[in-house]
Amino acid sequence: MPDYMLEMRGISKCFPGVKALDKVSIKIRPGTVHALMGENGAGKSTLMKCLFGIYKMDEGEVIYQGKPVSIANSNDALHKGIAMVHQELQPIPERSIAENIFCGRYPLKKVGPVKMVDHKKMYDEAKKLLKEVRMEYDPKAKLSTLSISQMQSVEIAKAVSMDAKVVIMDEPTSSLTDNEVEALFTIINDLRKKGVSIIYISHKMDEILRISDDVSIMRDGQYIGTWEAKELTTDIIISKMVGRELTNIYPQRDNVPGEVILEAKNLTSIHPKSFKNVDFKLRKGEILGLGGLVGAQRTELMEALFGMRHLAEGEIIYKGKPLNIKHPKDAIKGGIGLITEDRRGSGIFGVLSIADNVSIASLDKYLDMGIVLNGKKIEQIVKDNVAKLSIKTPSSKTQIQTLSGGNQQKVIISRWLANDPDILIMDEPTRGIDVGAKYEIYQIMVDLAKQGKTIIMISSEMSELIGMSDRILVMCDGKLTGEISGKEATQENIMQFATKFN
Amino acid sequence: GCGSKKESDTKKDDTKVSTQVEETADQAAKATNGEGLKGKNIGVCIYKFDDNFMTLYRNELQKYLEEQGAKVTLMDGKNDQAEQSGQITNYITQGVDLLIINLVQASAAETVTNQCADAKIPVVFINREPDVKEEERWASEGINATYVGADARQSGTFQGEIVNDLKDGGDINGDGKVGYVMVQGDMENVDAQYRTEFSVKALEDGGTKVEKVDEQRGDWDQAKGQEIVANALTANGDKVEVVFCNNDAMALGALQAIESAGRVVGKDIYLLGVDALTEAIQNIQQDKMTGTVFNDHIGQSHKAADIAAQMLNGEKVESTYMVDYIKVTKDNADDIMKMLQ
Amino acid sequence: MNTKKFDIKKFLVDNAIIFILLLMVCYVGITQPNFLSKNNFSNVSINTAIRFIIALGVSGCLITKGTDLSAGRIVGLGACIVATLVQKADYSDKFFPKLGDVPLIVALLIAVAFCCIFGLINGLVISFFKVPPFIATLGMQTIVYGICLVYTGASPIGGFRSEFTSLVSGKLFGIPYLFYFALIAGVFMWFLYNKTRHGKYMYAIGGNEVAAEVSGINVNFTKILIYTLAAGLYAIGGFLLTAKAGGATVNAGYGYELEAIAACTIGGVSTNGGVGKVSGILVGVLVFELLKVSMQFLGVDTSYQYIVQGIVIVVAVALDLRKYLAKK
Amino acid sequence: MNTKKFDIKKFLVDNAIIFILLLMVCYVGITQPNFLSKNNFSNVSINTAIRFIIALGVSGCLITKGTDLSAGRIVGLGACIVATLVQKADYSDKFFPKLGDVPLIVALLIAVAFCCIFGLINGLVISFFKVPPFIATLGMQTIVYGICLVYTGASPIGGFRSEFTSLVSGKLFGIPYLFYFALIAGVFMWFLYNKTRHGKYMYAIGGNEVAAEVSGINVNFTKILIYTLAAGLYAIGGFLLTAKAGGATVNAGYGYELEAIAACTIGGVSTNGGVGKVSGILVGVLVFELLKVSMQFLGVDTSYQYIVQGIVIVVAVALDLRKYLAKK
Ligand SMILES: Nc1ncnc2c1ncn2[C@@H]1O[C@H](COP(=O)(O)OP(=O)(O)OP(=O)(O)O)[C@@H](O)[C@H]1O
Ligand SMILES: Nc1ncnc2c1ncn2[C@@H]1O[C@H](COP(=O)(O)OP(=O)(O)OP(=O)(O)O)[C@@H](O)[C@H]1O
Ligand SMILES: OC[C@H]1O[C@@H](O)[C@H](O)[C@@H](O)[C@H]1O
Ligand SMILES: [Mg+2]
Ligand SMILES: [Mg+2]
Repeated sequence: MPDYMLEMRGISKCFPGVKALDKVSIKIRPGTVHALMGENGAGKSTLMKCLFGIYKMDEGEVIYQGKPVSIANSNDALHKGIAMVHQELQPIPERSIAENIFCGRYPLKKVGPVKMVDHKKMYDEAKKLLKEVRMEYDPKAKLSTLSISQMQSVEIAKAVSMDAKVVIMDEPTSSLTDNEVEALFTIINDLRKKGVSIIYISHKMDEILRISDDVSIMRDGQYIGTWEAKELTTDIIISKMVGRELTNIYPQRDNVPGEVILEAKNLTSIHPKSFKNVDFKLRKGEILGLGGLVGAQRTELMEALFGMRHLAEGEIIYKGKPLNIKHPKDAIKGGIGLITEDRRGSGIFGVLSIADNVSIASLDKYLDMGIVLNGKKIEQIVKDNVAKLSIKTPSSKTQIQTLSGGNQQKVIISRWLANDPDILIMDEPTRGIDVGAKYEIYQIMVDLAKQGKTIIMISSEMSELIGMSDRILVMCDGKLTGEISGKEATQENIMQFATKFN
Repeated sequence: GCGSKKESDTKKDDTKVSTQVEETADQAAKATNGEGLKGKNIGVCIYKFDDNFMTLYRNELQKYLEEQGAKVTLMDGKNDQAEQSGQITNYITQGVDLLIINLVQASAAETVTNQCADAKIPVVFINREPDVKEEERWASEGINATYVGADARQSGTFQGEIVNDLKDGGDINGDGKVGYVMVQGDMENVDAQYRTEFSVKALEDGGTKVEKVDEQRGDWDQAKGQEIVANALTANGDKVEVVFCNNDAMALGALQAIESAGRVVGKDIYLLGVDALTEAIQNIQQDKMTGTVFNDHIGQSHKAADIAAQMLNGEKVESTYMVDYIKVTKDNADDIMKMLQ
Repeated sequence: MNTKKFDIKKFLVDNAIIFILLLMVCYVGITQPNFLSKNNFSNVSINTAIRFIIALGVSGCLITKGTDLSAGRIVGLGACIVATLVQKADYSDKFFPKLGDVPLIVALLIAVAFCCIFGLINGLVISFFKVPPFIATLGMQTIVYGICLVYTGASPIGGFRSEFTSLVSGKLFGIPYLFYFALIAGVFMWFLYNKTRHGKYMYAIGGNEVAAEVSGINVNFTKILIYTLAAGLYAIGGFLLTAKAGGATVNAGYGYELEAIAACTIGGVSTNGGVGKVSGILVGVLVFELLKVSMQFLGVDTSYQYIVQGIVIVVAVALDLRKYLAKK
Repeated sequence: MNTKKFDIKKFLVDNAIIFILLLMVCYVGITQPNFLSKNNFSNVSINTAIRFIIALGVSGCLITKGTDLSAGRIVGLGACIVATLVQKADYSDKFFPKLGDVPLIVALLIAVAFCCIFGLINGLVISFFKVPPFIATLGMQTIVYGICLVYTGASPIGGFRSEFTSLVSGKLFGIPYLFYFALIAGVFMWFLYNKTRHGKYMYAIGGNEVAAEVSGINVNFTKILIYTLAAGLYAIGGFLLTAKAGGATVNAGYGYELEAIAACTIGGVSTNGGVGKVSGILVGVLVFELLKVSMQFLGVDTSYQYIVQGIVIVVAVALDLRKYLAKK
């Protein structure tokens, strides 16, 4: 057995306008968890996509199990024993859970000369696998009936069931709940014991320090180095990633919540299983955290407030008057903005430029004579935002789909900054965002609050809730189960409310 | 007897044209006493509803049949033989008394005839002529089927003859040969094939030397006619002396192209169509077209209906009836126009 | 029925088109004599059979988010090839005057083989040159037509051996032969779509092509297979069409692709890919065929038939999609 | 040029079709006399103008991931409506025998108004009943055809006032009037697509409809506007087509939608939505028109013209997409 399961040597990859990878080399030991870290756009996903045959590298070589290999496509990678959980979920919503898991390698049985898909075997095995990731779902159910986090669990189940030698996990926990994360870690430990190498990409420091053996760090497409995890601390990792010291994780919160700006009364969804009888108040200049387990219906509640979902009952008093919201445009007109949790599905306009992505929700502001769009004004607002949020992009004309996930998120935040709403709802705003950028986003939240704006932040990260909120509402099973002031909030009391099923 | 003799012999003599017109009108008058159509269900299949000529034809046919008390339903074959075959079976299932069929594909005649014969429904084919052998089979096997139509070759021949009869025989530039552009219908259509072939053949038979300057397919479409002729004139200039169009719609388009190229029909170019649309006749009257050939929808449709009446009366009929095309030039344009009004 | 409790409302909504179809058939059947006759059943089944086979071909393309605009013209090519091979020995206008009596199955196979070449090219162009299926097959539509024109010289072809045309008139146990053709094709495709890897691949590609690709599915190969198989089915369609019409021209099959696509969509094949069932396709085709016959029986004026047909296409799909509209 | 350094290879790849077009024009121009003549320029520009206006209409639908198969038939309806309004007072076959001389602009506006109704319905059906555009407009194609059949009784309509037909033959500064129509339409659409909210909304919807909705765009309204405007442009196309042909039938504009869609795609309008430029559309239309004229000038046999045209459609798009393929 060679020392290294896998070596990538001198890998370079250029995209139009970007050198995404610049002679990157890493070595992965067998039976280890190798964390790959770096800011958004550092090139982590690109490196992995080169390994998995999705991208063709411009130069460099891959040594796998001691032998140089060339990987033509994903199929090739899978056959060689490399599996991958992708950063962007790849669901096939209309097919069953089991078919999603066994996509591309359906179990077969022979009936006479004909090879048929063995459905029974497929469902049985799927059931077993789902159990391992702590999901007791009917494998025959359509994937589309699952939540995002459940879909992510399905993808993990799929990757680990491949019997691979190397499993790449590109931000596998970005949408997972704590419970599911624990299940994942159990699985990872089992794999490690079997001698499987895991390449693990995440922006969550605590996970990295807990699970990994080795940590490699990348910055701006370059390889910085590899260390053993036990030598590292969060601060060291951050400084190596960012290239400078980062003293605080959360900025100083010096906003002062003011008078009530919005009051929601008895909000109840048209769906019986969704939120019901929710009352809450929002204050000017406050950051309101919305906590709870996945499935607590926080997203649904906020989407209803924003006009994306239908209310069966309830009333919204906004700035002293009842507000009738039927469509997002009504909410936006009223001064409410929403950054959705599903970036690709409902956030970015993939083929459009950064400029278009930033300006789309605020075009009314750049009009000359009431009709003509003023290109200069747009360009200016885009430039300001790209600078303010330090978005990494070759130009404002770049298609947003070519940016790294984190940078895409920043562009969407810019969209709402440009729109300048009074209330900004942010659903998991830092999902997939690196620590440096997270800080920038937190800072923006505080700045907005200081300007008298109201922020509602849905977050599944306890520390983020506690670190950023003036006040925290907790939901469980569609009902508001508790309210905690930011100062008093602890993991324990939030959890208590979050699990307060009747 | 309503013309049970073959009338397919091509009339060469132009002076006969006007008597011919009267004859047709005369036949129409006589047929009204046919008892056979009264109260009968007649199914009519048209190969394609938006065909200019067949529209005139079917409207006239419907009117004439209904005047005589028949119950008529028409179906659009959508230029699809399979579709039409389905419609025919539906008619048979419905139990119509007689079918008048403008086949999409003349070659399907055998299959269709057998279907009708099996169901004991007499059938009159119109406009698109089945194979001669097939027609002979009807007679020899005693099948109650017949064809009423016009010989498309004749329409081509007439086009050529009109040119031959011009004082310069079409040779405007006096180089001893006639340069022509041919604008064709869709080539699946026998009318298009025959008109293309026989117009030129008639020219040659008249002793003229011809040169094909361009030949394009315009699918009977006026806009395409314009485009093709505009390009042909640009590319070939004065070499083009005669523009033959397989129908009048394309000729009207061609006229647009000719006029915008600054050329004058009758003076430096000749333009011929087929069908004798009202506008084409007017153009002939005003010297904007050289001539056209009257595709006699009135005569043909009336004849078809009359034969149908005979069949329903149980009379024995011939296997083909031909109605003549009529040349239209400035000489008889007024007469034709009057007849159409 | 299922063990699950029966939801009558859902059942009605899910099968709305089928009920409307039944209603229509009842109405016409009661008001028009001979509509509910054995003859009419056999007419409808003959028409449906051909369209169904063609729609089956198109369905694979649609399920993978593609389309096949060349379908009709390939049907036409198949029709013309078959037509030139099954003419009577003594037919005066014989295309290949010296050709003996080609067995029907050989004629069919030759047509299938030739048509598959064009399907294959469709697949290759779509897979490797990444030309959107709409455009690739639109181009192919024109190309195949041109080839067919060149091949036949635009002359109609007829004079078939009676053993060929009797394929349509012939019956087995009182049911037209064509019915069995369609049955076999339907069962085969059902099996392919539901019981084999190829079928799963097809649905996976339609559902999420990237997912399919990264799961190791050979997307290109699967697509190529789909387009080639489709062309094979069109050829069979062309074969039967020729038998039914008793003749063929370059125009045979013209426009069939649009009807097939519409039928598939009415039958629940989603233009968003990944969804579609063989039984649905049959329903979609039946909607068209029953509508056509009904209108003829009712004596609806032809011009209005177009209007009705257009409205039905739209309404049938609007109706069917209701179930997806479920309010958020 | 830009301040950026000039990338010659990229420039060539990005404009491959244009170069091939130029090459073709040069070849035909050199080998065929009169090809590079003023007359030919004028013919090409007349044909291009009409197709361009229609393609502009379709482009909005394509950019929002839709399509409009009813385009050609709506052109035909517009053509027929105009035709019935601009006949000579003394024409014997006048459609409205008692109608006086309707000013051309009024005739145009009436046609636009009627056609817009159908575009509006397209938009409504697509937006509110969520019928896929392909199906909604396919249904509309049939409906409009039926209506046009009812309206005209399928008889051809001609005998126009010369002021109408001279719209085409007429010239201003030696350039045909039609050219200016197209110019105005092009500039207007360029402005709409690039300088107004509507344009940005359109691209956004094509890019990601859900995101557009969340960004506060009234997606339904925007789509309705797009389909209605498209129909208005088709009506203008029909108006000019009638003037050009000097007559109209129900068949006017038949099949133009496919050509327009192909032209748009060749010109870089993506069938995946969100992408497409007015200049590209012009190039796409020119590819078709120049190809047609060139083939006629070169004397290519009509049957082979189909084959060539089909191949060109596919190749042009394959070529153009190369740039998006940027080696993975
Ligand atoms: N398909 C593409 N086309 C063009 N540029 C790309 C493409 N994919 C990635 N890039 C660029 O390559 C760089 C590296 O991106 P990559 O997705 O690998 O970053 P990452 O380290 O995974 O970031 P994150 O943590 O945000 O996921 C970025 O600058 C990105 O804009
Ligand atoms: N029990 C369930 N079964 C099926 N789908 C569910 C269930 N619970 C939630 N979902 C779906 O999962 C998605 C996410 O759930 P929800 O929005 O309620 O979670 P949340 O509290 O917002 O959590 P987060 O936004 O952190 O994922 C929703 O689309 C919802 O319809
Ligand atoms: O088949 C279509 C053609 O039929 C001809 O008889 C007629 O003259 C043409 O104008 C065209 O309509
Ligand atoms: Mg990444
Ligand atoms: Mg959520």
